[in-house]
Amino acid sequence: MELSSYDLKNFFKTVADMMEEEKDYLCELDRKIGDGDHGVTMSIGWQAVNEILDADLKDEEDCGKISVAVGKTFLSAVGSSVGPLYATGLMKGAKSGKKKNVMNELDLVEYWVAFARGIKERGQAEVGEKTMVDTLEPFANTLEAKYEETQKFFESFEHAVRDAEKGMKSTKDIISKKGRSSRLGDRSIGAQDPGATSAFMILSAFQKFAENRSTQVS
Amino acid sequence: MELSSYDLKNFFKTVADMMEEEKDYLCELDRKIGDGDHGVTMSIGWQAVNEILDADLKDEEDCGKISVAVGKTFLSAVGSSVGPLYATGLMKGAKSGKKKNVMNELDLVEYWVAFARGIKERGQAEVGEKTMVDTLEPFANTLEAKYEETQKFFESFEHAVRDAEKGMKSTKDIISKKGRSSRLGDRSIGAQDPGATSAFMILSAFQKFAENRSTQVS
Amino acid sequence: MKKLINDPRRVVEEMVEGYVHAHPDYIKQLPENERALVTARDTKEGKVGILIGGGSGHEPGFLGYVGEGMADGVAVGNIFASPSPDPILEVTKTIDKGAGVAYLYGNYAGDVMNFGMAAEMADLEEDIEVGMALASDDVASAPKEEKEKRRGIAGEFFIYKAAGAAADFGYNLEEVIRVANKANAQTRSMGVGISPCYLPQTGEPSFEIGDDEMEIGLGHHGEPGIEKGQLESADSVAERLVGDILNDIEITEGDDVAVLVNGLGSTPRMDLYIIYRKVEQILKDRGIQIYRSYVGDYITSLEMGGCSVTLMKLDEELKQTISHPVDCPMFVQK
Amino acid sequence: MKKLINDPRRVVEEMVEGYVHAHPDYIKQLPENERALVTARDTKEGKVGILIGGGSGHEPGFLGYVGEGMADGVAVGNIFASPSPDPILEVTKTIDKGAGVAYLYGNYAGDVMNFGMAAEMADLEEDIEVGMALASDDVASAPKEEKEKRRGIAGEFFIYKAAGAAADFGYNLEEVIRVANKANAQTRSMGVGISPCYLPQTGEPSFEIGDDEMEIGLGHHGEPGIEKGQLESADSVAERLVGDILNDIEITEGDDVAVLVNGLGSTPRMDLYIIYRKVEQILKDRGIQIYRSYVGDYITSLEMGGCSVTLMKLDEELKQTISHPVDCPMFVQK
Ligand SMILES: Nc1ncnc2c1ncn2[C@@H]1O[C@H](COP(=O)(O)OP(=O)(O)O)[C@@H](O)[C@H]1O
Ligand SMILES: Nc1ncnc2c1ncn2[C@@H]1O[C@H](COP(=O)(O)OP(=O)(O)O)[C@@H](O)[C@H]1O
Ligand SMILES: [Mg+2]
Ligand SMILES: [Mg+2]
Ligand SMILES: [Mg+2]
Ligand SMILES: [Mg+2]
Repeated sequence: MELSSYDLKNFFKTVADMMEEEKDYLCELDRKIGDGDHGVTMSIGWQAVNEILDADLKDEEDCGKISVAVGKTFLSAVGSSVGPLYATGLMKGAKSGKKKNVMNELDLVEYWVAFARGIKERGQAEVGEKTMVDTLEPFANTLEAKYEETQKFFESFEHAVRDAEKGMKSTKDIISKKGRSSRLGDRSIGAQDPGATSAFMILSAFQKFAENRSTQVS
Repeated sequence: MELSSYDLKNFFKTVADMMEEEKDYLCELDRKIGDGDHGVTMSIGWQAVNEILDADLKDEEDCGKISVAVGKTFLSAVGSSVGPLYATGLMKGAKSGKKKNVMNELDLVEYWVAFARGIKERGQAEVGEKTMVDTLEPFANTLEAKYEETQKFFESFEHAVRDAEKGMKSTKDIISKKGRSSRLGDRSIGAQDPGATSAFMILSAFQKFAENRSTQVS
Repeated sequence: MKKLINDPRRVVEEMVEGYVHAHPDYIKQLPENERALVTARDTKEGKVGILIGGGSGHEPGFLGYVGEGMADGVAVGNIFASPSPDPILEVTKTIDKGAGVAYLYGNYAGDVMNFGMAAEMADLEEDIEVGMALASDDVASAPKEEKEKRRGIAGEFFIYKAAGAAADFGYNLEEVIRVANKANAQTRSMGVGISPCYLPQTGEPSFEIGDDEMEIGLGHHGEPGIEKGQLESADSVAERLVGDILNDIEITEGDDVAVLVNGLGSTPRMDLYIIYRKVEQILKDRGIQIYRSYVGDYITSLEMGGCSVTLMKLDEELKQTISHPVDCPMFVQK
Repeated sequence: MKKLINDPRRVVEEMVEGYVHAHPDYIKQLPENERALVTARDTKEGKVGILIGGGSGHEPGFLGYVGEGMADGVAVGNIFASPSPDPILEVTKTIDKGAGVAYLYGNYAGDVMNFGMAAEMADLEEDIEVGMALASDDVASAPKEEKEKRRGIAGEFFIYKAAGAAADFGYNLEEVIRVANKANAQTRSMGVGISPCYLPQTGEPSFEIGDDEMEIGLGHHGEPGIEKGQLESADSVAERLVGDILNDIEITEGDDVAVLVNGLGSTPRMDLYIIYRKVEQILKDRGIQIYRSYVGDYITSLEMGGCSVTLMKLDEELKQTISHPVDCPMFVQK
């Protein structure tokens, strides 16, 4: 499995489309424990990304540069909590795509592990604090370990996304310790964290995108 | 039929009680074409009157002084449009009760005619402009004429109140020319004027009060 | 209806009490009448006294505008009801510094009668000269030919500003009234309501309105307007309001205006500035110059939703009054 | 949801456009970034620059507080979302007069990350010294022992006021940050919500609340509070809010405080002054002296209903900062 710069841009466009569809749901999650804007923020950010993909990045073929530009664009457009978080992820990931028109499976594993770890570092959150890190950390750990063990990209990614999903769902039952919802105490129990949800959506969208990509190719 | 200063105070107390009961209805009328406060204003004013009847006026026996004090109290408590209007009515009426512990039928006719005419003069409104004058002017004209003709107090008052009611109801079908509702143009049609209504209530309350009074006595 | 109040019958008393305690170096209550408030600062002998007033529920109007550069005293009425002559007379007696007192108030039947009675009493009982100027800026409330029948809404703010400055300039009573009347003659407002207010004592909405409707030209006591329409975009609303004003008064290229975009109580500043944005565009397109703008809650109707736009056409004298500094508890201008 | 807006996605742009056009002698937009606004007045060389910012929807917070005596510039975020580092950095570059820039903002995850990134960039790329002071005044948002975890609400106003004055006094960056941190350490707020606000883009209420309920301790973005309760009288609400504050910080007989009763957007001034009345009574009963009071909409949440009470315990230095004059488009103090 390989991913060209063209594919990468298409993947980001898929995310932009998906966020338009999911924005109401993400806002609804955020209303329960936050300020109700997570879907709006994701939509604003990914629409800005969508525009730059068609404009400045139209002829860009460096996967690293693309990911950096996507991150910066997202950040500029939204600020918010998720601006720095996702932007850091995208910019850290970019390293494994630097000066590459095509990313191979190892590059992609490195990309997503760096993405997840970059976010964690930026937000300084630990697993169990009811944030997107609950999705991202198990995802990165599984992806890294499985791929090292099996060298099978799709299988590893599938496992990792499954653990991401578990992590996302676990946020329902825990008390928030970070971000807006951390002031809620017990009242945050029962609500799934919006950021953990959008992070899962992105990862699972990549899984589907990559699978599709490889079926088309083969 | 005679009315003592004690009766006069009791009558004012009857009005105060009545306004508490009718206040929601009067507000509802005023919401349609005005600012929705007529019942509140009447209630505030008559409650203030109620208090002064039990306090400063407790031992007052001069019907004129009582009516002046009631008017001034009402005015001080409410301001508004109806403060000057009803206060002027009560103060003009007071003349026929001046230095009297008891008012006879002629005094009472004069009282109510002066009440109605005083209000008209203060507000500078004509019949047909959708104000309390639509109630008060036909009332005063009939009371004066009938009493002069028949010298029968109750019959005259009854006739006058009947014409007051007609006047009040006529405000439904006309365009307002005075007060807040005058800005409504055609949209004021169909709504009965709140001031015309409260004025009718006062007059008709007096009719009932006087009739009761005379049955008790006889 | 949801409010942060205690006894609905005591809201005005408690508000006034809170107000005078919050700003003791600005305002004080007269011992003779708790609805009579005057500035706590010294006012010059020989300055014309400026007296404003009206019903409560319009805060910052009217009690918020007592202070240097605007009014010397205010008579406070019940909610949406003119004050009675008593507090007006008490304020008059206190703020008269030998040059007479100017009464500034909106053109409402109740205010006309109560201020009128107070003026008679001031003349007869106290021998104080009183001048009166009524605000009648609401374009929606009567046809052009009958401007004197119109009611006063947010434009009252400009009239206080103009007359307050004139008094500070040392004008005599006649001149202060002339300036106030000129300000009124040059001022037009047009409002729109999108949600009602609630009288504390009835708990009922002041008017009925559908989820997608707006009431054009409504009064600032919730009196019905001239027309119910589909709720439109801020730009369309601004066009409608400014359009009605410019149809009513000739303001053309090169003219100077002061602009007030006034919130009725629950309209966010965000929305008011979005309205302002379009107002400015319209005026700019016509070559009309904006001398100074005010955007915010200046004269409200409790928690009513909506706004009004006011334009005052300025000559040199009115420009001076607009630029004059003010120091009131609810409005300060340097 | 009913609003006077155009395209919900463009409310911030249009508000900012309206705002800078309304007050051209106060504020200007930087050509590099439309979300970067700075004072239109000259600022002294060598004065510490004061930079504030945060999400939109809190007007007059934050853009309303740019002007003499308060902030030199503001970075404007999306609704209820921290600004990104770009406008923060642009403002920093413009307002640095060689003495560094103080960033003042509320303690929210998003603001901490974005302002933090901007500060790094200012240091690395521009060699501008940046100091930071976070507002964490909301008693409801974390236990006493974890004050540093608390979020900033209306008390931010006092922190801007204190730091803005300190910068004017000629303090250096370290001293300005010290004063801002002291102001924050001495400030406590407690809020109550009675009706939600609506994000323009979703049209949904920010929280659910029954007709007879209030949300105690809610955040000023509609984040749930610590407790839902029966809606009570203004006096009880004031007692609860002040009680929680006085349980959290020792303010006793003879102490001086500044008081802010802040409306969240749709609460009439009438109600705020009724709340103030009780706040003043409680403080007076305890012998606490009120140095100055502010009552009105200072930091809002769009059209949310409710209010907060803030107390800042004053020493001589903070008193001086409170008394310092201010001239901003949405707040003027003489
Ligand atoms: N310090 C943090 N580390 C990791 N994730 C965080 C942190 N703070 C917040 N988040 C994530 O951000 C999400 C909220 O995003 P969003 O609603 O867009 O921002 P905001 O809270 O500024 O409104 C939360 O659900 C959480 O997953
Ligand atoms: N000039 C006037 N002459 C006679 N009656 C008037 C006049 N102006 C108003 N009214 C009466 O006052 C009534 C309204 O009273 P109210 O609601 O208490 O006062 P406001 O209009 O000041 O709120 C109207 O229904 C009308 O009957
Ligand atoms: Mg959020
Ligand atoms: Mg009325
Ligand atoms: Mg009224
Ligand atoms: Mg947010």
